[in-house]
Order: sequence, then C-alpha cells, then structure tokens
Amino acid sequence: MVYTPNTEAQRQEMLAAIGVGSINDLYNDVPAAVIDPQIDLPAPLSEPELMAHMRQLAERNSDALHYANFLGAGSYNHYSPSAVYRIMSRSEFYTAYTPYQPELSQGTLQQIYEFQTLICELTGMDVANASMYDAGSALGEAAVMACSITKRNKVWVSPRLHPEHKAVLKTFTNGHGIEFIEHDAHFSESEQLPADVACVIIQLPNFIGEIRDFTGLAERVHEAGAILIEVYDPISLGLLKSPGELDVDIAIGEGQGLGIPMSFGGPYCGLFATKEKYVRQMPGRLAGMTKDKDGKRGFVLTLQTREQHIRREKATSNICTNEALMAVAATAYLTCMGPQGLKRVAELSYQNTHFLSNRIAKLPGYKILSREPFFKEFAVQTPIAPSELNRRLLAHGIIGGLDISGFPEVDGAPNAWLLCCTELTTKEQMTKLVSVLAEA
Amino acid sequence: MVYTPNTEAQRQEMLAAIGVGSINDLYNDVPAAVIDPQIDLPAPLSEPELMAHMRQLAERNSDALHYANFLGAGSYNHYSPSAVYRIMSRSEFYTAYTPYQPELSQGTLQQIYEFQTLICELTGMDVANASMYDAGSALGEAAVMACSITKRNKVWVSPRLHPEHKAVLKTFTNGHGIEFIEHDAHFSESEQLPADVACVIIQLPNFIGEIRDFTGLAERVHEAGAILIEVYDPISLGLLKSPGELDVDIAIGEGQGLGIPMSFGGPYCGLFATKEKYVRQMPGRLAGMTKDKDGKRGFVLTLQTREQHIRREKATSNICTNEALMAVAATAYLTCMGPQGLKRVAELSYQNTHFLSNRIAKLPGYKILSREPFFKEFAVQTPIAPSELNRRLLAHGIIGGLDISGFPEVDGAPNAWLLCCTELTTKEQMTKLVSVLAEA
Amino acid sequence: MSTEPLIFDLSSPGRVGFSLPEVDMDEAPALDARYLRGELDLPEVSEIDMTRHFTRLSQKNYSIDTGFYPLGSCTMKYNPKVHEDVAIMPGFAHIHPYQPEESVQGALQVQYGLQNMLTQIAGMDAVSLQPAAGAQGEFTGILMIRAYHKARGDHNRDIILVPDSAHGTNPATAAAAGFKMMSLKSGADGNVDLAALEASLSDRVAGIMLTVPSTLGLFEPNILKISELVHKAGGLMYGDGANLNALVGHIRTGDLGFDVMHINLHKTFTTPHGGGGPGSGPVACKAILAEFLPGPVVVKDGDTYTFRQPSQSIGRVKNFWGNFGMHVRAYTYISHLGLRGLKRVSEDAIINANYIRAKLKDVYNLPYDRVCMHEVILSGKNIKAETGCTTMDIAKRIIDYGMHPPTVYFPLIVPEALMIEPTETESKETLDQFIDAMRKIAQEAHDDPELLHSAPHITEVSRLDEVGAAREPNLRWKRAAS
Amino acid sequence: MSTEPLIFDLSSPGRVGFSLPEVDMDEAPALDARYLRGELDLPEVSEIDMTRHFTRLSQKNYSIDTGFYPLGSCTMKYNPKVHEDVAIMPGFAHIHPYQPEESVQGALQVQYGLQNMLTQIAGMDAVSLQPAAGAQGEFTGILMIRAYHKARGDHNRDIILVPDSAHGTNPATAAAAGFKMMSLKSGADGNVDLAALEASLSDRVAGIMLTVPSTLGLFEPNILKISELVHKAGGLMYGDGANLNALVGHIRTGDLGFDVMHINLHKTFTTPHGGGGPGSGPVACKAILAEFLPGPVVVKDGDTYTFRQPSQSIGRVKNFWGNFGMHVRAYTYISHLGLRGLKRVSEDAIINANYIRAKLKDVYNLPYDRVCMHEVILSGKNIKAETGCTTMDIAKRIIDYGMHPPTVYFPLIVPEALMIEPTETESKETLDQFIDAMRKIAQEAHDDPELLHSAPHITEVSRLDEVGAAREPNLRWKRAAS
Ligand SMILES: Cc1ncc(COP(=O)(O)O)c(C=O)c1O
Ligand SMILES: Cc1ncc(COP(=O)(O)O)c(C=O)c1O
Repeated sequence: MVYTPNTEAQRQEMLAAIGVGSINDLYNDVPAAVIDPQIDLPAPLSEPELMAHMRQLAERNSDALHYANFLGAGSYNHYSPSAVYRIMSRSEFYTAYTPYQPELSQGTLQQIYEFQTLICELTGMDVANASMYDAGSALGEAAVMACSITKRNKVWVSPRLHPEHKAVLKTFTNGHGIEFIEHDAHFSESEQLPADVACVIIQLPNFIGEIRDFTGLAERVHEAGAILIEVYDPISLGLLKSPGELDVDIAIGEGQGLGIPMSFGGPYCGLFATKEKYVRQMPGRLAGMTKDKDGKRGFVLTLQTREQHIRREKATSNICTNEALMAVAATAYLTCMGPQGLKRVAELSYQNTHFLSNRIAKLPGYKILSREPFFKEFAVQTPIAPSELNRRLLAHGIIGGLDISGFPEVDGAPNAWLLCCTELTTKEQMTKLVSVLAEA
Repeated sequence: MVYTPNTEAQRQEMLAAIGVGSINDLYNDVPAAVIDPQIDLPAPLSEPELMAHMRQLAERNSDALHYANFLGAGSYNHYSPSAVYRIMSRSEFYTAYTPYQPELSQGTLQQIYEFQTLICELTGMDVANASMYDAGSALGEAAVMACSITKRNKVWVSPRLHPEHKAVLKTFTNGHGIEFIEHDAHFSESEQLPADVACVIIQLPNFIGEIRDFTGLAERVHEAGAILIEVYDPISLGLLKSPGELDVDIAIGEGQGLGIPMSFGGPYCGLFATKEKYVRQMPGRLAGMTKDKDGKRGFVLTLQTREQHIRREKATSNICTNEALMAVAATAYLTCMGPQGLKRVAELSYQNTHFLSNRIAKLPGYKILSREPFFKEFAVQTPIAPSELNRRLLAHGIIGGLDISGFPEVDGAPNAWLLCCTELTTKEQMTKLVSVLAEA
Repeated sequence: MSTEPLIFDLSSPGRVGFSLPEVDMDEAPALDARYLRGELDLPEVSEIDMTRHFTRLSQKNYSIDTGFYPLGSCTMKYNPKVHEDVAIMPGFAHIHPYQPEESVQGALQVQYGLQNMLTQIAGMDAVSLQPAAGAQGEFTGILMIRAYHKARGDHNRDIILVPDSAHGTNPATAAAAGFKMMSLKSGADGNVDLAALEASLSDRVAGIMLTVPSTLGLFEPNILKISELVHKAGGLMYGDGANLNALVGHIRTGDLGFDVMHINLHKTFTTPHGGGGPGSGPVACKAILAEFLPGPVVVKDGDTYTFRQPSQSIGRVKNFWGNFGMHVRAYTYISHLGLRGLKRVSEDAIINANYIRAKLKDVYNLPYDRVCMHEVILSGKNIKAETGCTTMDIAKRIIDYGMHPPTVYFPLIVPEALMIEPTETESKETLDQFIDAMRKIAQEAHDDPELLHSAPHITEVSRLDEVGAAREPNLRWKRAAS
Repeated sequence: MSTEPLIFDLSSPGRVGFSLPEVDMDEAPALDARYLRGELDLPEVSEIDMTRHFTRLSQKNYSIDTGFYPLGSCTMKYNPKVHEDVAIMPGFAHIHPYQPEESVQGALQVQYGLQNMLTQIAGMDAVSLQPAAGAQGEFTGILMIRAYHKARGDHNRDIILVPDSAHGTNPATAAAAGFKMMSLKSGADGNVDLAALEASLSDRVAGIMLTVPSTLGLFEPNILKISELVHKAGGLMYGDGANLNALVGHIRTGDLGFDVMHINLHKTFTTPHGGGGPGSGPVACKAILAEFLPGPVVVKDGDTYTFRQPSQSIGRVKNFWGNFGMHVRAYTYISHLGLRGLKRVSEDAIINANYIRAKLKDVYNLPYDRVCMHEVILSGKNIKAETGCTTMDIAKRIIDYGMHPPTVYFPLIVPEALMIEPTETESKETLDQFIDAMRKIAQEAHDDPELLHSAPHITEVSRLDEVGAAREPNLRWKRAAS
C-alpha cells in the first residue's frame, strides 16, 4: 500500500510485540455489531489514473486563465507572482503543525510575526493576529468581541455590507441574544447614534465598490461608547485611506487578494487587527518576539490565555486551526509587492474598472448604479436580465458579473449586475464584453 | 527592475566608490564603435503578461496529457510520480552549482553517490558516472573511449541502433580518423569478428523494439580484443537481462524514462556505466565516499584528473556541465519505484504493446515487422502512408507513431510505422487508434 | 544556522520585487485626498531577497517532510505530493465561487462526490462541506442541535455536556454557541462515568459532545448505552471526529448513535496542516438534522450538479462553499485509496500506537492500561517524582534526538501527559527509533537530569522566555524613530 | 544537522512507494528465461521515506536560494521562479520530440523566437539550439570551423590556438574535435600577446578560441586587431560566450570579429544550474558558417514554423532538438526583460564586480590593476607569503561567514587565484557583507592563521580527505554480504 509503509511481516511482528494474536484483538472495546458495515466507495485509482481523473474534472471548469472573469464580490482574480507559490510550497511550511514547540518552529513563528507587522502597516492598526478563517467569520468574531467589550448587544450594520458577511454575522450572533440591525442610511454626518449600540460595521469599498467618506464617524461611534468595525479590501489599501487613519477599532479584511488563488471560494485568509488596548479580547493566535535562555532573539506563540486550549469555555473564541499557510502567501505577496507594487495593483484595478464602466455607461439601457468614486467593482442596471447576459457571455468565453437583481444592497433594483476588474483584466477582454452587450 | 536589486542611488554610490564618474568609464577597454549597436528584441512583458503569453504558446502544442501518444523511439511517455517533481523542485537542488565545495554540497554529493549506485544495480555494471548529456552523446563518448582503450579505430554498429545515435556517433568520431561501420547482420553466433575492431555497439531492445538474444557475444568480442557497448532502455531492465549479465563493457542508457518529462526532446540524462577496470578512462563526474578530518563520513567529487578542468587537452572528455538535476529525478524515480515498481512499469508496457500489436496485426494490409519478442515498441507495415495515418489520427486526438518508411533500420521497407505503448497507454486509446485505422 | 533578519531589515528604499504592467490609461476620476492613504511602509525588496528570506525561514521549521511528528490529536500523517499537484490545476485553483453552475460542473462533482464519500464513511445521511476547520464544524453542529430543539418547540435546553477529557474547542464551542457548558468527569478507566452522566441528563440538556475514540485514545465501550441514555433524555449526540483516523473504513460514527459530527479533513484525510491551517471541517449528520445544515450543499439533478439550500438551514458559518482546495485534496485521497486502503490506514494507525504502548509502558507510566486506538497517552509523573524531570523536559530532550515531541499536558486530566499519535504513515523502523530515544531519555532523567532541564541542545534557539513574551508582548516590528 | 543514512539503508523488503495499475491482461508472449534479468536490488521504501530522505539531503546543500554564490565564470544569478512555472506547463513538458510539426507550433515558435533573440544579442546571423551545454557548443563550433575549411579545400589546418588563461573545456574541446591545441601565453596585462599571436599564426591554424571578456574578467582592448590578424591568416574566430553576462545588450560578440560562438543559457539567461546541469549551449555564427550548423534549425514559412536541415550540416551532436526545457526558460527571461532589462543586467554585473575590486584591492593582491568587467580576479599570494594561509584556506573560511567561496585556483595563470563573479542580481548590501567578511578574513590570516587552516567550522563535515577518496575510490554502495 502506497502510504502505509509497514509490510505484512512487520505488522505481524508488531502484533506479537503488542502481545495480541491478531488485529481483531485491538478492537475488543468495540461492540461487534458496529464493526465492518458495508461502506460504498468508488474503486481505488492508481496515481496515474487518479491524475487523469482529476485533470478531467478540473477541465470541466471554466477557469480564469482561459476565460475572461468579471466576478468579484469578495473573491478576486488578482495576480499571484510565481515566487509566492514557490514559497508556500516549501514543505517545511506546509507540512508543519501550529508552532507549539518554538525551538522547532522559528521559521513559521518569525513569518507570523512578519505577517502581523505587515497587516498592521497595511491597516494602520496596532496589532493583528495570525489569521482567521476568512473575512466573514472574522467579522462574526469581531462583533462578538465588540459586544463583550461594551457589554451591549446591538450590532449596527451598514446596508452595503457584503450579503454573505451579513449572513455569517447572523449565525455567529445566533446564540448570544445579539440584536442585528441593518441600518438603512449611510451613517450620515448629522446622525446621532443611540447609546446602546455595541458596534457599527462599515465596509470600504462597499459591496458595490463605492468608496464613501467616513471621516468623523469614529468620533461619533466612540462618543456613543461603541466600537467601530471596518471591513476593507487589502488591495484597496495600496491607494485608499486605511482603517487606522479612520480611527477604526477593529479592522477585518479578506486576505484572498494577497496572492491566494480564488479556488472556488477557499481556503482564504481572514485578516483581524485591532487597537493595542483590545489585544487581550482578541481572538486567534499571536506570535511574539522574545529571548531564549542565552539572550538570543526568538519567537513564541503568546497571550495564549485568550485561547481555547488554555481557557476552554472562557476563551475569546473557539478557533484552533486557522489559515496559516494562506498567511504565508499573503506575507510573501506583500513582501514581493512592496508599497509601489500594491499601489500599482490598486491603480490598475481602479483604471480598468473605469475603462469598463465608462463604456458600459454609454450603452443604451445600461445605468451605473454605484456612486463615484468606486474602486474595482460597480453595480449596473441592465436592460436584459443579468443571468441571460451571463449565459450569452459564457458562450464567448467570458464569465460575466454577479447577478444582484433585487438585492437590498442595491435597494432592490431589478436587473442589477455587479462587475469587477482587476489588474489582470485586459482591454481586449473588456472590449469584447462591451461588444457582446452591444449586440445583446 | 525586477531582478536587479540595486537602486539608481546605490549604483551612483558604487560608481563613486569605484572611483569613476559614470558607468561609461567602465567600458574604457571597449572600442567605441562596437558599443550599443541596434538590437531588435520584442518589447518586455510584465510577469502576468508573460505568463499569459507563454501559456498561449504552450497550449498551441498537443500534449500527452490531452492527446493519446504512440510515439517512442528514444523518448517515452512514462509516468513520473508527483513526489519526483517535488524533489527536483527543491531549490537547494536546482539552484546549486556543481559540488566543487564539498562542505556545502553534501546533499548533491550523496545523491550522486546514490545515483551511481542505482545505475550500477540496474545495469549490473561496476561503476557509473554522475550523468552525461543524453544517450546519443554518451554513446559517442563511449566509442571514443573504446578506441582509446584498444588503440584501434574501427567502430562496428548494429544495424538497428537508433538512427539518431548513429548520427551523433558519426559526429563524435569525426575528427579522430575513426571508421564507422554499420554491420549488416545481427552478430550471429557463428560470426568471427576481425581483429582490428575497437568496439561493437548493440542496442537492446533495438530501434524497432526487438529483444534479441546476445548470449555469447561478449565472449567473442573480448576474444577479438574489442569492447562491447550496449545501449539499453532503463525501463526494460525492470524485466530484461542487464548489460552486466551480458558481460558488456560499457552500458549506455537514456535516463529520460526515469521520471523525466519528454519536454520536446530535452533535457534528458545520459547514463554511462562501465567495468571497474575502465574507470580511469571514463568521461564525466564521479562522486566518492570518504571521511572528513574528524573521521566523519562524507562525499567528494573524485578521480577529477580525468576531467577537463584538471587535465585540459588530455582529459577523457570535454564535458563540464552535465545533467545533474535530471539525475536527481532519476534517483528519486528509481527509489520510488523500487524493484517491484520498475518491473510493473515494464510489464504494463510490454502487455499494452501487445494488446495493440495483436489488434493491428488483424487489420487487413497491416503487417508487424518487428520480430517477437518485442518490448514496448514495434514496427508495422501499413497499407497507407504513415504520415497520412498520423494526419487522420491527430484529428481524433491521437499522436500516431513515427514514420520510418524507407529507414535502413527496417531494411528500407516502404510505409513503415513505429508504434510505442507505455504503462500510461489506455485500452480506450488503443481501441480508438485501431478503430481509426480500420476506418482509414 | 544563523539568525535570519526580519524582512523589514532587508528593505531598501525604491527597490522592487514586482513585475506588473505600467498604468497606461487615465479613465478614472482623480481621487480626492480625503480618500487617499498616507505613507505605506511595506518592505522594499527584490525577488531574490524575498526568496532567500523565506527559504531560509522554512529551513528553520521541523515538518512532516523532515521527520517523525507524533503529535497526539493532530494526526500528522504524510501529505501525498500528488494532492498538491491536483489542487493547483487551473480548473480548481482559478475558478470563482460565483461562476454560473454550468461553468463549474467539475468542481461541483468533486464536492458532491466528497459529500457522498464522507456520508458513507461516517455512516450518516447528509454532509455540508462549509466549515473551515474542526472548531467551526463543532460550532455548526451545536447550532444545528439548537435549531433542532427549537424547531420542535423545545426551548429549555441550554446545556451541553462535555467530558473533562475533551479538547479545548469543545467547551469553547459550547460557549460560543451560547450554551452553558457542563463538564462531565471521566471514570478511572478513562470511560464516561455512566452514573455521572445519568445524573447530569435532564430536559435542559441539548446534547453531549463526545470524541470517538476519546482524547485518551480509548474506544468508549459503553457508547451504545450512552447514546441510548442521551437520546432518552431528549438530547442529541455530537461527535468530535478529530480522531476518525482510528475508525476509518471499519467503524462508522453514525452506527454508534451519533446524530451529528465534524470531520477534520486536515487530519484523517491528510490535507496539509500548513503550519496551523487551513483545515476543513465538514459536518455530517443523520436525516433528522439534514435540513438544518449550513448551505448550500451540492445535489445532483439528472446529470447536472447544482447547489441547494437546506430548508431550515442554520445559515452560513463562512463565506462561499468552504475550503474547496481541501475538498479537492480529500476527494483525491479517498479516490486513491478506496475502501481497502482506508481500512489499512486505521489498522496501521492502531497497530503503531499499540506498539509504542507495549514498548514504553515499562518505563513511562501508562494511566490507562488497556488496548488503545490510534494514539497512546503516557504520563511522565513517575519520572517527575523520581528525577524532577517534567514532561516538558522530556519533550524538549526528544528534540535532541531529531524528532518532534508528542503533544504534552493534554488531555488535562492526565498529569504530565505525553500524547503520542504515530499515524499509519510511519514505519516500524521510525517507531523503533522513537522508542529507543524515549527509553534513553528515561534513563538520562535518572543519570543526568540537568541534560533534560537544559534541553534542547541542538536547536538554533534554546528554551524561550514565554512568560516575558506574554508580560510585555512584542507583537510587531516597528521602524526605529530616525 | 545529522548524517543522513544512504537510501539503501532505509530499504525494507516488500515495502512499496509506487502506485500503479495492476497488470490486468495477458496479451504478450511469455518471455523466455534467457531474456530475463536476475535479482534487481533497488531500495524498497515508501513515499514518506523518499520524500524525507531527499528533503533532508536538499537541506545539506548551499544554493543561490539560500545565499550569495559568487563563483567566478559560473554566473550564479537568481533563477526566476516564473521560469519554473512556465517550463512545467503540460504543453511544454509533455510533448514528444517527434510529434507532427503542426501539433507543436507553440514549441517551434519558442525555438524560432529564441534563435532570433540570440542572433540579435550575439550580432550573428544564425543559431542552432542543439548543443546541451557550453562544452558541447564549443565542440560544435570547432567542428563547424573544420567543416568550413574542408569545404574550401583547405585541408592543412590542424591547429587551434587557445590562450593559457582559457577554461579547461577549450583545450579539451580542441582535442576532442581532433585538433592539435596550441597554447598562447597571455601578456602581463592579461591581454593576448599580439607578438606571440602573430608568431603562432600560419596556414595550419584553423582558428582561435577566445573568451570575451576573458576568464581574467578583462575586456581585450585589441580584439579588433586580433580578429584582423587571425582572419588574415585564414583562421576563424571562436568565441567562448560563457561570459556574455558582461556584454548582453550593450556589446555584440559578432561585432568584435567572431565567426562562431556558444552561449551558455545556464549562465547569462539564468536557466538553473541544477547542481551541475542541465545546461544549454546554443551556437551562433556568421552567415559563412550558417549552413554548417547542426540541424535541424527552426525556420518560419508563412505562418508556420518548420524544421530545416542546414545544407552542409556537421550532423548531430545530440539527440533531438537540444535542451528544450532550457530554451523555454531563456525565451521567457528575454521576453520578460527586453532590451532595456538586459542592458541593466550587464551594467549592474559590471558595477558589482568593480565595486568588489575597489573595496578589496588594498587587502588582496590584484594581479591586473585595471577596470574589470563582470568578474574580478584577486590573488591570495600576498596573504600566503605573509601568513602561510592559502587561497583554499581563505575559501573555506568564507564558508564560516555563511557565504559560498568564489572560484579558486582558476584561471591557472594567476597564482592563488580568487575569481569573484557577483552577478547583477546581488544587492549592494550583500556585496558589503561579502567585502566585510573578506577583509576580516585577511586580518584573521595574520592574527590567527590556524582559524583559516582548520576552516570551515560551521558545516556538517569538515574538510574531506580528497586524496584518500581518489586513491581508493568508493564510488557506490554495496550490500554487505550476509
Ligand atoms: C480532539 C480535537 N477536537 C477538535 C479539534 C479542533 O479542530 P481544528 O483545529 O480543526 O479546529 C482538534 C484539533 O486539534 C482536536 O484534536
Ligand atoms: C569560460 C567557460 N567556458 C566554458 C565553460 C563550459 O561550459 P559548460 O559547463 O556549459 O559546458 C565554462 C563553464 O564553467 C566556462 O566558465
């Protein structure tokens, strides 16, 4: 057998050493009735057959290397340099466990420390953890954390928060008697916040790509004794104001754009950062710098008394396994890009998006719904059902936008379509899309 | 610039440290007339554009993952387990130089020592070197070595030696006044060898896949004071008699089948093994086991006085760079396969080939030209020109066989076609090929 | 091995490591300053700096690919290389979660296939692949239990029972889902104390979370009785499937009376641990709970695969459809091994653990002197009493023998615990080396305890000041004021 | 780092590491025993054994990806990762060399494109990509020179001139091609001694092999004069292009009067050295030699790429079409950088080498005190005289500073030579570290020579017994008789 090295002779030798006559004796505690029921699994494939089978399945999918892709909404077709994958695929990174034995894990620990720093630099926040599952669940944890800090139970949510984030938030707050309020305005300047709100959640750019001005919001939130939570797109921070600059309290990002492939939705990387004063309420792992017995610099996991394996039911979260390897990718990506590269990605995305929106806006029957400035996504009202447009586009090798007809995030607009461009979107692809629309 | 880290400021700093005013001063020895001529190169592409461009080029080719492949003749579509590539792509292997500083190269040196051993075990020979460019050039070196050992200058060549091997042999012996004789028989038992032959070269299985019985040949060759050289297919040695068992003096193999992709013909890996007594006449690098100052086991390059960097014009060969990384692949492959796996590959290839030949033999107008037993290739006479058959097959997603019509290796037979099956050839592919032939 | 500078210390102003197109259009409105960020202080390095830095860092890690890693409860088995090649196929790595279903039929087929495989292996009726890891699977299952009771109008059940041997995520999950966690003391034999269980059951109990086999590496002989009792009291049985490697192919959790469970694909189905993640924690359940699963799940409609939302779904626990990259690997693994191969997995996992047990029990305390399943729990308490060397000392000394220590100090109910899970991918030769090292260390503890106290001796850093790290946390690099 | 067992010592009878289909047919004739082999004693290990073994071995290597590697004449520049991803694309890695041309147009386009790029860069008229490495390129070029003279009925030319500073492959190639090699003494300034050259030229001289810039890292100021003299004597100019990294984008070898040259793709065009290979050594030549090139070469016919055999080809030097995998990488590299990027390559290579020269010449002897090109040659002869520490001692001591030593004792005409080629992919910071180490070592040689004699001190093995290894060669493992 390919992954079980012991030969039959060795198995027998070991059973003898154990002092049992047969392997059956090792199942003595198991009720006989439940042993070896019928289990239907496909017949095994050898490695070459397996590769052929999996390749066939993979090639039944229309991937973004062969199709123009205009989908965004939380998963983005950004470019990941080859060097990033080569680093992720170092097996000392991907076949290690959580660095609980620091003497054997200085590689991962230093990388986490660097990741935490990079996320802090990017967001302008004080501290960041070693990663969460994804933006949605990280946001859920943030809301619970805000309630526990403020000892309040009302969560105010911006109307143009990603609908899946809203859904995850609801599930997370499910058992805690937390009230989930979808605020209907955009936290206008004049608006007063009631005194019993635990936190306010904004997304920037929002679900339909808009960049809103939230100057002054933090002050009003803090005055009300509440916590301000922002969901950001890390790529946008190559250009746009950071959560720290907005005096946000908890900044949540989806790290997927940072060198992680779209991979049909996962694994991604939840980015969680907050202010220094909230560090002990924070969920997730943290690496810290310290010294060894001889005074040599080293890294360890720290502040573990927040975590489930120490604090059990009193932990700040139940998270254990996180998205460590995806954080390796993000670390490598941000390192590779640097400030200039990240800015370039953001600018190219911003320009491409407007190359497309400018042309679509001119098509009869199309109306841009997102208010300028929008970043790399925009909602557009279409004269034909988006699902029908997507069907036609697919035949032209184009994965169209997301059908958001009737979504509350566009105030229920019928025939609403969310399109996205990144630095990888080419003029040819955009021109082709526009020409298909023009013909439709 | 992406691979030149120094910034403009640093360049200036360095020029100042060098004591020159500008970079032009570093070109003082160069005649002004030859500096900066016009050079036409394509405009540079950024990494994402580059990947798209290269993918487009790659996908203009019909690869063996998407097409059934019936070509052999020295390059074979054998399966390489994923683990083999993962080992080759360890950058400590592929970004190292030749292990001239042994203290920093124990990984490569031990791997070469293991490779040498594996090739010796496989071939039944005493010593093997660290690799040559490919089988053809290794054979050229072997012929030159045989002439230098025997101080004779006649090279006798089996008629069914791969025609490209013959061509390379001719080039290698070009400057040495060596006479190249294509022997017209198959070294039949009774035949006497003339006393002035330097070496006899056989190939097993031969160009058209035949497994001949060469028992006793070595004895007669040695009686004539000549050297017996065999070109073998390493995969066949999972099953077939080894060069050592035939008392061959120099065994040359093409290592490509051992985990190395076909890659349009290169890089491959020339396997060179010989008897102990000829080790000092052998070309190529050798690793040897030794001890360090403290008596600890270690490895070094050894017997370097055979090589060009020490012996210059008196070296056994001019080879310097070899195919080290391909030898890593072969080492990993043979380790992964073990005796059972290699035998399985050989048996599957042998059976599949006969599945196909049995069916083609039944088609009207087709005649198998290779004499049984043949291993994983066979020549067949076709009723239609092979080039025409290949054209039709291509339209059905099949890369047909090699057109060897008129080749001396099939005694000039018109409409001759060389087909190959490996363990990767499926019944479906073979059945499809047969059905296309039946319709043709 | 020398200290590796921080990536920030390798930065040089203006240096670039990226290769991207130039911005060659001016289509978008200029952004007002109030939208724009200030300075962005990321490192500026070239590709060679970055490659060297992370390559050297990687070499500072111990990993499965460099040696034996018998971490109890973690199932550190070999991660087949073929899985990695499959997962990066463009058709899997570069598809967007919102693509039209007709354009991702291959991906849906993988998910559908995996759902079915897990259903079969678990002896359950339905599966959701959405949870990102074991803990999120637990959270999902516990919310489903809540939803189930609610749907039946049974609003009183606010307690989840959890044995004191349980993994930390179990009590933490119960709390995160808004339940009161009630701890259940284990018997002296490591089994659930049936009397204590009966005393704890009531109409306030929503369910019990049990790990099978338990975190003590033991199969609960009264499991059928326990599920009978729990069900009679109106509670549901939650199975923590982290230890499925002991059962796979031979015993189905569903047949033991469990109603819902999670499965760690990153354990039994060998998706790489990645230095701490990603994982994947699909939830499998009986029919009574199927409509509460988080959605969507994949169903087959004729020849077409399509998403379906369970009718009473608890909602989403995560964006999109779960950690698809891990689904691909697990599907590949099961397709490769088939039932026969999976049976061999659990058999060899059990034989390996028992072999270690048999070979070390005369030297280390064996708190539960019975046949174990895929892992064995030893205790260093005898050695501590005799020599003053703690389990931590033993663990650190193992490092000097070139191996990774087992899990230590867990389960909490075993003092000085050493939790050893060799997995089936390790050979007898490797186990013998480990056994040999463990026996030598026990001897060293007697002969030269300082050797253990001061271990490890061969690593780049010696024991680190964890107390200091927590007292004055240094969690990020900061540019020195210039 | 501990000693790694030989793979043979990890073998266990009956263990398997492969996963292949069963043999499920009986179509072929049973093979007679006389065709069958006896026992095959390969190691029997599982995938985990093999992965661990080779992963651990890999970690015992120094490599470009782990640090500075300034081997003179080897151009150890960074190997971009994107090249590796391109080379394994199925459309490049899994195509057979004999496929119908219409089924490999993409591959032919790469080869055609690369031929043109190299023609442009070299200032030549035609290119063959067939040679597998530099030495084979030399062999090819020299055979072309022979064929050229022969074709002109000039049968007397049996001498190839080679400067005494040349790389070993040059004289070895001349001999392998059946020529008499005549060595040409270099002048005190490192240049070709024009008088000596003139004295050597005759109607027996087929050609001269010159390295540009020379292996002394110097540009030959009289190069135009030299080629005039050689051509006047009826000889041809062969260019060893191993040092093209100094010229690329700014100076074309063809413009210097060379008729034929090879180019090491594994140097200038950064295909990975692979621990010794593979390389690729395309040959570029002027029109007068084009029809002698080894064939086939790729030509374009309308929109179609096709193979063509040069009319007077010297024949094949290698099977198939050369090391295509390397062609793909080089084509990718040139496409990525373009002319502007390539100019920067040679500029920075030259600046880096001169920077080291400027910073070390007060401490190490500088045999040729002039501006150098992409590499600088120092000599440790002053240090040897003053301290007894040899260049080998210095080299081994560099290892203790975490860097790879330069090439040593080459070129042969420089006593105690240290040949330093930093390449353009190294930053000033890295060079400064190297310079710092070199200066410290020079000081150490005076203060504590034993420290150098006994170096290296940080490696797994200390200096190895090379003499013993050659005296009683142990070139393979043998199973101990049992
Ligand atoms: C018994 C047990 N339960 C639950 C978990 C949590 O799983 P995860 O880390 O995937 O969240 C673990 C992980 O170590 C475990 O060992
Ligand atoms: C100057 C010079 N010429 C020729 C060669 C030979 O090239 P290759 O090793 O590719 O055969 C080398 C390689 O080191 C070299 O440095």
